[in-house]
Amino acid sequence: MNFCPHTQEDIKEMCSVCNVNEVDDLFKDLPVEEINFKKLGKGISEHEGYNHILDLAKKNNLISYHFIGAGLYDHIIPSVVDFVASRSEFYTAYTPYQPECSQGTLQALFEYQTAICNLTDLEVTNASLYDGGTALAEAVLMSLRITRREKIIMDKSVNPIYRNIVKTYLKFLPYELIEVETNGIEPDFDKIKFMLDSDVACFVFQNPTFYGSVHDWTELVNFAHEKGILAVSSVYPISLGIVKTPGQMGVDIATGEGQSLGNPLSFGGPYFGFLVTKKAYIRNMPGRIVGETLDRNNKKAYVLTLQAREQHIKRHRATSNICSNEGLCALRALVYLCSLGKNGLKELAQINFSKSEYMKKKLIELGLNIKNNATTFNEFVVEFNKPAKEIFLALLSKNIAFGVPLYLFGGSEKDILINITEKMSKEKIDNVCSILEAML
Amino acid sequence: MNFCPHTQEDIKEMCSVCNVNEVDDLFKDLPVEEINFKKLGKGISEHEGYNHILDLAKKNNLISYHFIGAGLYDHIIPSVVDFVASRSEFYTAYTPYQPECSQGTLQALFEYQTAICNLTDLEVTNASLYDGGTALAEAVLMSLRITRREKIIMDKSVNPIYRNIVKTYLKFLPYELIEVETNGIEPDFDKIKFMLDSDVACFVFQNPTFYGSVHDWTELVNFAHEKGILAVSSVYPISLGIVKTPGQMGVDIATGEGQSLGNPLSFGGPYFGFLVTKKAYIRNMPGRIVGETLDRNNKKAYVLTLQAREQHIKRHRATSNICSNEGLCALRALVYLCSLGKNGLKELAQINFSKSEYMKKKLIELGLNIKNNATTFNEFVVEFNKPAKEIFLALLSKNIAFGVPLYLFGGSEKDILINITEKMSKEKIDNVCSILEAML
Amino acid sequence: MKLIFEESKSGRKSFNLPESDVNLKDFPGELSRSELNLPEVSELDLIRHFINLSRLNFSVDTQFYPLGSCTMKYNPKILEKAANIPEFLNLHPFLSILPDSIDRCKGALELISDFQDILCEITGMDYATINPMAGAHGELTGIMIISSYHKSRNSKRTKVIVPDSSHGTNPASASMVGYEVVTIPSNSEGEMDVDELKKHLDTDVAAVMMTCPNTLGLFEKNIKEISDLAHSVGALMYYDGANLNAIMGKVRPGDLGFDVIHVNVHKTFGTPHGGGGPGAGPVGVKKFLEDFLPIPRVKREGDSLVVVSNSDKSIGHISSFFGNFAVILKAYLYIKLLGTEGIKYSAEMAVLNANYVMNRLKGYLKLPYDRTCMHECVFSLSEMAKKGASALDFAKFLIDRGFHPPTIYFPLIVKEAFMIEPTETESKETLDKFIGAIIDAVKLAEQNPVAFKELPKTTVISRPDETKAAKDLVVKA
Amino acid sequence: MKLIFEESKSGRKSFNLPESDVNLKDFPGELSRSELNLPEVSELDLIRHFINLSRLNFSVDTQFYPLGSCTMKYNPKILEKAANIPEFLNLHPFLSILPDSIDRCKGALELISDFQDILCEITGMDYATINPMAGAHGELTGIMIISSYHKSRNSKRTKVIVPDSSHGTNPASASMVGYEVVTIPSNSEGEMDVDELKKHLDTDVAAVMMTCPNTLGLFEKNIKEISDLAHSVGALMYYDGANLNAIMGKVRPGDLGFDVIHVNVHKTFGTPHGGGGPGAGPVGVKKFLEDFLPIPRVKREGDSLVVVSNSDKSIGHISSFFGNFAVILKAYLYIKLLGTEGIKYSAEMAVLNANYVMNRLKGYLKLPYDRTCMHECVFSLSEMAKKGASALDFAKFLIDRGFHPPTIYFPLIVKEAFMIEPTETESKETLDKFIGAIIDAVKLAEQNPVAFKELPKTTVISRPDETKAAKDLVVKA
Repeated sequence: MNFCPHTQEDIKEMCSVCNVNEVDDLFKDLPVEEINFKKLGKGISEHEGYNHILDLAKKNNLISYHFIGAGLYDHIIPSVVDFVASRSEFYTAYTPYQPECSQGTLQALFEYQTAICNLTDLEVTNASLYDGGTALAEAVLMSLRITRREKIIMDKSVNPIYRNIVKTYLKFLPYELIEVETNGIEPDFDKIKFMLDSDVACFVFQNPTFYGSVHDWTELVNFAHEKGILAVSSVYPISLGIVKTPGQMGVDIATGEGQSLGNPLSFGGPYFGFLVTKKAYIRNMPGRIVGETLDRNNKKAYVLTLQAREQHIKRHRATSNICSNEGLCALRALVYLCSLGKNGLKELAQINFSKSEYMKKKLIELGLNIKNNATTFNEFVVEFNKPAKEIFLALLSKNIAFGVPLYLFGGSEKDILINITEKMSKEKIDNVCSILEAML
Repeated sequence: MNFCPHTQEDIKEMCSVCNVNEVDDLFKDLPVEEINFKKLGKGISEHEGYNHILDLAKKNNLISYHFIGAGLYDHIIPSVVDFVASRSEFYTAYTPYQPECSQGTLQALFEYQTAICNLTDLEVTNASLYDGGTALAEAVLMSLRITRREKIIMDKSVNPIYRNIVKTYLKFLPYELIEVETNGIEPDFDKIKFMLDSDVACFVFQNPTFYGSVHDWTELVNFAHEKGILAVSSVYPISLGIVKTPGQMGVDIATGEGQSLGNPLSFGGPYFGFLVTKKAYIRNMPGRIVGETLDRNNKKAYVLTLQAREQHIKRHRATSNICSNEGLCALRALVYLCSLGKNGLKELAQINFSKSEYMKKKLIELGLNIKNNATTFNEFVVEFNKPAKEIFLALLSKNIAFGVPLYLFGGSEKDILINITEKMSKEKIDNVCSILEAML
Repeated sequence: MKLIFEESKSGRKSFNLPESDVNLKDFPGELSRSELNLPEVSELDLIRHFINLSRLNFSVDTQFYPLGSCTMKYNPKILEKAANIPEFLNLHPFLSILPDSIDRCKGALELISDFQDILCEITGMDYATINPMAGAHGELTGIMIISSYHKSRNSKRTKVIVPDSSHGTNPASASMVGYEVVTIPSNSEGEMDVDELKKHLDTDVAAVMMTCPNTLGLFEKNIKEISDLAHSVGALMYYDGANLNAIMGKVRPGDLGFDVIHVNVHKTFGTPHGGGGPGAGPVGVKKFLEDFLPIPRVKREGDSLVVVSNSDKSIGHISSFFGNFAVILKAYLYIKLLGTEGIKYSAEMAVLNANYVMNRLKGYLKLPYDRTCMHECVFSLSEMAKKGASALDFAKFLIDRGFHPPTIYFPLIVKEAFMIEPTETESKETLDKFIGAIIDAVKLAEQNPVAFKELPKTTVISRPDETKAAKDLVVKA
Repeated sequence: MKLIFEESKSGRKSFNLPESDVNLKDFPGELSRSELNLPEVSELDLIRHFINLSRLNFSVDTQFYPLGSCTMKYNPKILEKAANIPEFLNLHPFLSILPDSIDRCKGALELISDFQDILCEITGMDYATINPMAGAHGELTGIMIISSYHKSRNSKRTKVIVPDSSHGTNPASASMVGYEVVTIPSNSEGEMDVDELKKHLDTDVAAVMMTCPNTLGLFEKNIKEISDLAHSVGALMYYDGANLNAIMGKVRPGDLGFDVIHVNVHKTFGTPHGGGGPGAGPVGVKKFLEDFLPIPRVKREGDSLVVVSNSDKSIGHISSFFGNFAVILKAYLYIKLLGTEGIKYSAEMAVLNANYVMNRLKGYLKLPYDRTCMHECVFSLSEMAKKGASALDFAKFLIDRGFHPPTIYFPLIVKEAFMIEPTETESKETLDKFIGAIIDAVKLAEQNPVAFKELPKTTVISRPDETKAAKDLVVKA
């Protein structure tokens, strides 16, 4: 099938207006090439197409429950989120270049910016970036622009995939990236501090760390500031229902993966990244920004602002090449945050924390070692007395995906990163622990 | 959870405006009764509630495919139907009593009325009734009002459930209902004709019949008209893509089950019934009617019209007690019909017919007898040489629901009513036939 | 906007069917239909037409909708999601009666059974059916049950009593079951006049149909006396559940003496109204009426569920299967979400909201029955109408202010009735804005009532000519 | 409309969490956050806020949206339904790399692999990745691949060439990969000036980035010559797929000499734009670039699929997993629906529609490059602007007529550019109405250009002060 409405008469009439005999005459500038389609067959009806996707979906041999987090989390999504995001006027609109016919999107993004600033205790943010990893990379690039320095210090308890993304973004550019080894699985504050000299543009950390540990980075941030170094962090937004914020710690540029705020896992995307900073740095920020103003009748209005930073105006001198962002995912996050509200997000964070503590206790009772030396939020590392892969596969055979074995990221063969959200019931925790008990 | 927004302060303030100390004071007119809830527990969150429904859903031990029709059909529903019907402004609105803020619903229903009239070749219809059975009952009551006669003749090849509904509606009223035995499974035209005397208000038939047979009832309708008798029919709307219409046959009141027009099976409902008649009878018609008019600026507008027939004005002398109808299901039908359009519905009907003919041929090749003596549309009766229940259960054990054994409705022990829609693939037909072959 | 038929162009098409995998056969010509006129439009034009049409409506999701006697409360979004679960959506109801197929629809039957039980618990009844497809259909079913009951006792009764404040469906339903309708006037308190009732109560009376609280939003304080009186002559008490939202969890119709009830699930249990349905009108009865319930019926027998599809005493089928099952599914989930405390709390907040609006407005509008109301309050705008601003004018004024108007001219016993039902899901801020708008309308009525005639000004049409509509009768394109 | 933060009231709540089934523990105070300011609203108020907000937008589903260079075609509804299938929606991407878990996500991997193959087939490439999350991200990825390729050959190249009509993302992406950007002017035909190009082509050039048809909607007739010239100095050809919609199924970038391409799936493959994303920018490369593709990568090995998550030559991660998978799912389904003939037909109709609009309007508006266009046409309103009606004024006029304005002031090389892209999904009737509105605007510009300054009049706001916005910088409540 296709979605073109023209009848044969329409086409005839229109060709005549175009002074051509047939549509192909309009393609006379193109070289004639034979295209031999082998893979893509004949068009099909939507019924067949949907069933084809359904058949593919059924090929995913689903697990019954899982403890996988590692940056992407399985949280409850309120029904209102899908409902709002599926409104025609939101999801089939374009970037709000024409403010008069885009106040819906513009106001929603302004509200989103407000929510993200409030969540992180920082002052300005954009209307979203691609994801948590690229947001961190953009923050690093931003710090290089701001400081005009050329060295980046990155703690190794930052999500290893994010670190890879940062490396990808940097490896074509003349900057030096130094990664600082952890002490066990915790950040080595002394070592980082030692690296912070006046050549450094920024130091990069994550809180909670990839391993789930929560730290207060304030002291290190203050130390960095004394040397003119920016503090760049990545943060898990759900944790901010309860955990000390980047703003409170004095962070200059906070970033994060927005997935957990009302976006389904969807095998990797779409999600969105956020980047929040201090007002002073707004002109160095990448991405679109919505600002408040007045219209010709002095009525409050919202517009895209500071567009002169962007690629469609500034071209190769732009703050980033980003054009389309993840607006609809940001809208989902806004609806999510409004749905939970101030107390709901706090309660959610507390439940995540409490359930995770419960599981830690159960594992300790089994004689296992929790490797985190710090407070954790809803994720932690458990050490087994045998290869983690063995444990993982044994539970997988029971349709349970038991976290992320850390050898996959160069960690110990015996460690597994375990995540617990509000979706995980006590019953399931007890169940998996009793299976483990029998295995150990 | 509940959906009440008030904070404790709101409640306090509002109580004070109401001059009461607490909300319970507003209930002082009520006798105090202790209610002991045992079954209904504490409120739950939407996440738990949804999972509860999901758990129930999973308890339905699904069949893999089926040949069940018998008045309710498994047709493809275009994706646009759900999309339009889930618009807030359609599905959370009320009956369009205030035309200025209901033109969306009103125009859509006017379009629906147009589509149904065009489909049936009749002149006027209402904005929907409950379902096919009650629509038929309302049509019978209508014929009694129009003719002021007291006898109804009903062919027994009308859907037995509809016949039951008609009987339920009539049994409290002083009218005589005579059901005419079929000849085999076909209507006995001579017998019906014989019954049509001048006491008769209407004769009732179904086309295609419950057994799937298509007849031309024109002659009998003309005969009835000569005696002042109304012809009332029930019709399967999808068949009207191809089958001679009630209007062409001169039918006075045509009714039908609207389910097949874009409404999912949903274990019985919601569906909708339609009732279409000649303009002369519009004031005797039950239900809401949308009419076109002009507004104070001479702009075209739609309103509910002829409300004086209805219960909220005419009370016990109303044409029916119906108040809420099935407006959203009627909207679905409209979107469905617009989506298929004139050629699509014809094509759909032809595919249904052709697949059904294919299966008939396959069954005949197996030596089985098709009991219909007439042309069939997409449903027919096949006779086995052993109890139908046995056949049905054998196929059920392979997760195939093989039609409706007619002994359930007082038919032969060996007959099964088989329905084929566009969803049924040749492969499945071949498959079920080869299973049957092995069994016979 | 143009009609979609006017947007049609020959040869266009929105939906594509899968190609047939069998050879197409021609249907016999002599049995074939004439030319079929349905719109031919592309998928985009179809979507644009209907999405833009929808934008011409007011709705609960976009506006406050205080339509008295209609209970336009919020429809939780999770209900829609739940009703779209494929294992219910694609379930054929015939599975409930086909041989050995009951486990193919076990979840659905369990849901029905649980809903019936909970409905009984909330209403104080013993057995229930979900088969009626709307409130009025529930009334019809209920009156049929009552009629069958009397017949089973060889008691020939001919009348049904209703108060003059009743919904039109009450007399209409009674009439469809062949009863003569006797109307009892309301007393000065806005309640059924018990003395008048006594005059008409005799052994010809099959039932007394009551709405409680009644359509004036007032609780019938004599309801137990009325029940006793009715029962004393062998008549049954029918409860029109339209206003159950006001008392659920607080008092149960069954405990007040009612024998049969119906519930409008969209009014009470949060299911959407759909611009005119689908609703559902489940019916509950006391034990002695069980046998008369319609078929098919889901019944618990020991630990398992059975479907009764034949029963001598039953009134028979009033729908093909289990009525509007998917609507009941939503109502069921709604009740489960609320739980016992939420059910009761909702009633309390509905009543608080109505009393708040009543108290804030009674200095501006005439309140014919000045007492504590339940979930709705009814003003009379007759004095305003004398000044030139009718209830209809007020309604149009409110539309321009972004509010759906209250119900007007009902109940019939109040002149220029103006019936406000805020529901429990509206915030004080919304009520305050609405109250402010009405006060503005009152001021306008005093200063310049003629101005109303030009309203509404913000809508696509204004004051359509209803007489012309009824005279010209253009009911299709 | 009020901000949702202004509608907040302490203590209100929309969403209820399931109660915790473990004892709640307090988080350590010294690590705890400060007061959190998020809105506190009921579910109804939340819904009403956002649904009413949505109504302030124009969108494809409600209006014609001929925004040049953005390809706002119809987004089939079935795509949304398909992306909501729970087995994909709830699938954790880590399953693709966890031990022995590949069969847990087999369907997803198969979809990715099939999409990659079909994308290669349509574009004439050999290998593809779906990891880039938007068109510009695809450019970045593509240029990184090119840079890695040159580095692997120890070829130090410092420049990337772009035409002056290019999208801003082209130079910005090249710049982010550390390249110096050289801009080549367009010739009088609206195409890249080949003589100018020759002057700049040397062994310092890493790539030539081209959009074809270019942003003037014109096919670059010298494209093969340009490719040959670039290749002759060892530079690679980069294809910006923004305008692929014009030629898909007719000619393949790979056959024109391009080595790397990206595709904007919302522009070409019917996925919705979401008011600013999510998009997806899958990248295709010729065989010799395979090793440089980003990780993780889905690859067919014999009969089975593998996920490559480590590769020395790869540019590395540019997203955590498979980019915007669910967007790719929609694009995949869209392509499957269209099939080979639909792909080609869509391009043909897109081009027909653009030429129709161009021919109908060229008597009214100045056409700087008067030749057959492809999927879009660019007028210059500079003469109108002299009379007092700028491209911006025309845009506002169209808003009042219910059309989303075309793209204005881009490409930068056309003064007062007015760039119309009708797309293939619009009907002749819609185009005619739009053309009529523009002709009306031309008349108004001639008769009373001042009148434009008051437009638009039908929207909630009109002509917001952008200077004030940039000066005051209020970017949160």
